[in-house]
Amino acid sequence: MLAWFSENTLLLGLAALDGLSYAATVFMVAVGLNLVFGVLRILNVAHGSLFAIGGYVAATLGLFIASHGLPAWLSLPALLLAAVLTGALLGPVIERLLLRRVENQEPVLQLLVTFALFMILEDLQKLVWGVQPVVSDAPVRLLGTVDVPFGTDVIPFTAYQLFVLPGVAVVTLLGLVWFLRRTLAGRMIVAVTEDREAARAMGIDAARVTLLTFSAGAALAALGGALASPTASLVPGVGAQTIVLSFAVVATAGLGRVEGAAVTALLIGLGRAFAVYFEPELEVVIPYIIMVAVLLVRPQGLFGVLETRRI
Amino acid sequence: MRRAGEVLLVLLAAALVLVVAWTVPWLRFVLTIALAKGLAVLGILLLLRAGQVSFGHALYLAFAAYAIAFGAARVPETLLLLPLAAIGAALLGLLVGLFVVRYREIFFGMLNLALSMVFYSLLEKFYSITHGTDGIRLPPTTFAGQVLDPETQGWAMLCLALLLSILFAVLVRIYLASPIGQALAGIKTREARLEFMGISGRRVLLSAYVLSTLMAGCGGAVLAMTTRHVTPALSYWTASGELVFIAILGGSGSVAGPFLGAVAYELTRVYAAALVADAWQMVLGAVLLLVILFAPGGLWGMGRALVGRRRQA
Amino acid sequence: MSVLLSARGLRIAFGGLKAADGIDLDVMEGEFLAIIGPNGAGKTTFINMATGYLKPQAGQITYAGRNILGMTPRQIVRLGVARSFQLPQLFTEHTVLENTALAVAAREGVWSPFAPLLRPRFRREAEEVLDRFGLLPLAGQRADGLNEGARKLADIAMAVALRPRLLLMDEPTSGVASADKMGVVETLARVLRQSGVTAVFVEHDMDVVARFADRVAVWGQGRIMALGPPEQVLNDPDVRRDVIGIGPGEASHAAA
Amino acid sequence: MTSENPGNPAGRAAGLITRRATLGAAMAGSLLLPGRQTQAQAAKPAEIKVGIATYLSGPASVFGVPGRQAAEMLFDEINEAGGIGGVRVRPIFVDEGPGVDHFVGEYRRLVQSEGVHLLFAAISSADCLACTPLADELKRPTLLWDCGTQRIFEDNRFEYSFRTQANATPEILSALLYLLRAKPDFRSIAVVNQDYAWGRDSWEIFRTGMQALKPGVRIAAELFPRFGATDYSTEITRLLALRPDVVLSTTWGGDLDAFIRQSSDRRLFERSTFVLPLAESSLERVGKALPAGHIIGARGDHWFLHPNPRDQALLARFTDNFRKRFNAYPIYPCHHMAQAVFAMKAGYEKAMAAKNGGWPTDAELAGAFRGLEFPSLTSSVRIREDGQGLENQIIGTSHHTDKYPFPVMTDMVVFPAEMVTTPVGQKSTDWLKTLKPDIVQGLPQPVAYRP
Repeated sequence: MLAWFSENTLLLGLAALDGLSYAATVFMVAVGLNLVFGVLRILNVAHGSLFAIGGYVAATLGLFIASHGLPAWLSLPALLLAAVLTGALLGPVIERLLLRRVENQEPVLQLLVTFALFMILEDLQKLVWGVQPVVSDAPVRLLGTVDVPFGTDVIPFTAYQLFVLPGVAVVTLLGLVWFLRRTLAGRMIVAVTEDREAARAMGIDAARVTLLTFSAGAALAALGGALASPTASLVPGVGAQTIVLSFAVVATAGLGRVEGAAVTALLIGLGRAFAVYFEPELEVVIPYIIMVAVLLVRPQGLFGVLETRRI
Repeated sequence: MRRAGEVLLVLLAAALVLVVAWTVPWLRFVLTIALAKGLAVLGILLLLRAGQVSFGHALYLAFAAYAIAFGAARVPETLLLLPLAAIGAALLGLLVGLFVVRYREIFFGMLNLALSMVFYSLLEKFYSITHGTDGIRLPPTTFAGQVLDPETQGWAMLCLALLLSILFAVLVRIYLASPIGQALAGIKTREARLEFMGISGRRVLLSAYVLSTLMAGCGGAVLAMTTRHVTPALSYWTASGELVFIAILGGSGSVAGPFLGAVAYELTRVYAAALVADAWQMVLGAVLLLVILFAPGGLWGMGRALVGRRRQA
Repeated sequence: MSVLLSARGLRIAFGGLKAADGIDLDVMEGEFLAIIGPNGAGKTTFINMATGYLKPQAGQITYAGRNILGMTPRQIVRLGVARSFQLPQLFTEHTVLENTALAVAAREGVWSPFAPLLRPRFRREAEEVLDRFGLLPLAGQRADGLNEGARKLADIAMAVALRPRLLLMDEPTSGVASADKMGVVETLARVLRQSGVTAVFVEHDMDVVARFADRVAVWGQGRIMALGPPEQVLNDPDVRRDVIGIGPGEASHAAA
Repeated sequence: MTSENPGNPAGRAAGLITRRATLGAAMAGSLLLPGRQTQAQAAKPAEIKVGIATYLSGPASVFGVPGRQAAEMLFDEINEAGGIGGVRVRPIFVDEGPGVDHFVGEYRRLVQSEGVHLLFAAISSADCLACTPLADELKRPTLLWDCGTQRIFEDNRFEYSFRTQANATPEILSALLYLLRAKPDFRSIAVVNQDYAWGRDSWEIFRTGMQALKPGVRIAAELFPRFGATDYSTEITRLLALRPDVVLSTTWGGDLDAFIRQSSDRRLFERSTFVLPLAESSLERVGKALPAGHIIGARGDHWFLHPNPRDQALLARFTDNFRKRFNAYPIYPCHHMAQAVFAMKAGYEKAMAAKNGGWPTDAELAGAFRGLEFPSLTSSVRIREDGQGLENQIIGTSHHTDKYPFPVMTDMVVFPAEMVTTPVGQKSTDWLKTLKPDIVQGLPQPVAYRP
């Protein structure tokens, strides 16, 4: 009995490790979407495409580095570069050319613009990168593995999974919180998130904030994809699968809440890991179960604020 | 006078569908599918009136389709299965609706999406019953006990889809003009006022939700009996997205919009797939983008603008 | 005269602001009671509490002898308490006629999906109400196309169409051009008197108060500072200094 | 008699032609014109049109696109050689990506509008299940070129559909038999399959066979990660902790690449022997991340280094041409496509020979496929009386050599089709239960990799 229990404690520990690294990837995918939703009030369906493109760009850079005999450590900063490139190039283009034009339309039309964009990008990706899975695993190889003790046994984890993924997620979370609270641009974003009209009245240039936020969101999506690229294989359709998960996170977290995205990602990450260990059949539905459960108790999401309308 | 004109227009449209299907046999199938989806899109339109977007209505379509698939193995009678499947979908809609009508906007949309994805997973999980993604092949169904040959069966399904489309379009129009339908539109602009007038926004939305699921159920039933093969992909979130896509493409200004949109959507997809098999998604995306940017009223709005201009000229 | 609405010991605070700090107030059947007071004093909060939109942190509210505390706005309106809003709450995509007809329908019950909203009976009654407010020429216009004054009237017309026994109005004349103001209030008062409606209205225009209120309550610092007939309350030096002297009523007072 | 039958194809065709005369003129655009109807009297067409359903979008396009490339290359070759019976062949591709309801419409369009003479359908099992009855209804010969489900011909009988390759049962059973011989002492197994029909079905086959042939193996874990999953770290941790002797995974495409790579990074391959029946299609991409000593398969006997191909020159030429044109080694869907193309050619030739050179009707062509034996790139395939193809299976062990930047197979066993295929009229799950352990002794000898 005791042996069984101690074995399960160990298992729980392992599951927690897996859950943490998975939570990091979920957070990276969802936080940008959440930020964008907060400011633009658009659920950006093309977010998944930006994730995929970020991944593809990172893999392309990685393969370029490998094939030109450049030092392998370059593949790590290349991940970041891919995210910045994608965000800086595609973000402003999408925001200026498309979203700006439907700014005053009904929300469903705005959402469908991003849906149309998603369809277009999905085929564009295929034209650029083909259908064969693309991967560049230099960053994982570079950092090697770490043996985690497990009773008398050891379990090798990749250092990438154990340190880089959660590390980047934590840095992103702290960086965003700092940015939103302490910098002028960040505070403007928060102001627009909370009350667009009031922010405008205070003289905040909502158009600029929108552009900035959308580009940042795009870069975060791309960073998520870039971080996933060394382990995951990029194939057509990877964007569609990413986006449903992010949707669930955004609704669970509460709109525009960065901390909410972090907590939700943790819930989903740990929930999924425990499911794989103890009830594998539940794995796929974990995000939805968590979402429905959270919204039953808190209809505005974990960190959302109930909007009371002035009448 | 105006009513007579409308009746004439409906009859003309129905006749056009039949003529096209008769002339071009393979389009009969495509048109039947389009009308079936149009029925589900009519439900989306109803919810759009309340300013709510469901990203999970494919759930009801898939539910009815699977109900037909399981039912047809036992009693393969169209006229029995169809109402049963549709009512089943509506009952599920009532159950889910009691929960989701408490939410608005993104929460409403996402909860619907979540539930449809859970259903999708269930279809996968109960592999031994549903055969997972391989899906279930349906036996041919009878019409009032008559075994029809495939050709006649195809016509029967098209006519059935046409009848259901007209029936529900009329019903939805009556509903939208009624106080409850007007209150539904009030949810979009000023739900709080409804409460201060003694009308429950949630109950109004629930009525529309159940009606929408009934129509999605009818659509799913026709779809299943036409393709005669059901798979879980019917309830994947992109299938729900497609319904919203069609609603906007057709235009939410009229009950004719969903059917116009569905036919245009299916034809565009078929033609895009035939001309650029590699990039049909891109074509569809571009079409949608152009419609939103240049004709936010959808095809129906475009048509009306054209007619209006001609009258003015 | 009997008490229709009775509040006892109402308390509510938002953050540090005590909007109501022990309010006792009775509204008598058939009277017109005006509530005046500085901006942000909590007058609207009183309406919100009486209609179930806000729940007081302490106190009692009874209507026609029934405890209505904890009831939803929907339940309270069904008892015969209607309200209008400082910011008009119209269905902006509907016409004025439809807005009003919807109120008629709300009273009659909306659950009859087979007859249109604008069935002859509802249409006739809605038009009658609009006519009384002089809004009939605007009946076919979409509510979001109206000017502020017309919106305000339409908002009240909707409340009146509910045929309430008690009508709570939040600044019924704000936004109405001052030239029309008296005429509007005249009409309103006539309509309400005809149908025997009891009315409570929050108002800043002291002329309006003086002319139409049976009694005036002065709301300040979360309490009822004075209560009585207008000629008595409005001439109270404290009220003149604290409320009228600094309230927006001053401008209109001077203009009159 | 026949004139009273509303289903009489000739009668329908005549009726349609008059309709066409009256209305067809008004319709514009070639797509709107009705296609060729089924005909009783066959005339030699100007070209043979072949509708080919394959994945051009979505994750399964990793198979669909190489399949299409193989088709393009082989159709070109046939045309350069003068066509079939002097008639050129033309492929018309349709995408399976949008799902079954769309595909069923596309199938009808291909038959009724494009007027294709035969169809190659499909990669998705769902699409095959949906189109086989349709083939009978529209009376158009249909070759099932890649889908794996064994249900099609076990549950039904069809007149116009034929499978030009094996099905899931031989593909999985041969991997199991190979494992039983290569590692007879294994005591525990874990499975990591994609959460969809193929993943479930293939595990069902493997487990049923295993319980008959080697009862008492402990099933350590049954994991079904989401289809399209990108991260397997949790599953891998679980397997590292459980230390099963064998890890089975029928996963494919990007999912398999990711699973192999992540397992390799975390040294899972050192703890368990992997059985990967679809690994051949990922070898070039995963490279030597897949270590030596694990069991790999190719859904058939498809391997560019096949130990004893029927026609070495044919295999080498195909491999070289494909590499030259598309810069990749041909993987199993290319072989499957080649089989469909070769079956089409052989079928036409057989039907024409039976008519002394006359052009066959649809029914005659369909009839020719039953019992047809045609060459594949590595051996030959025979279509059984129930429509199922009998295709050999190759399973081998991964092996590293300097000659290739990716693992190749060694200790290759080519399983004769009859040995591993469910007999006609039986259901796989029933048949697998009747297998006796001594079947393992009768296996062909493994052949080592020859540099």
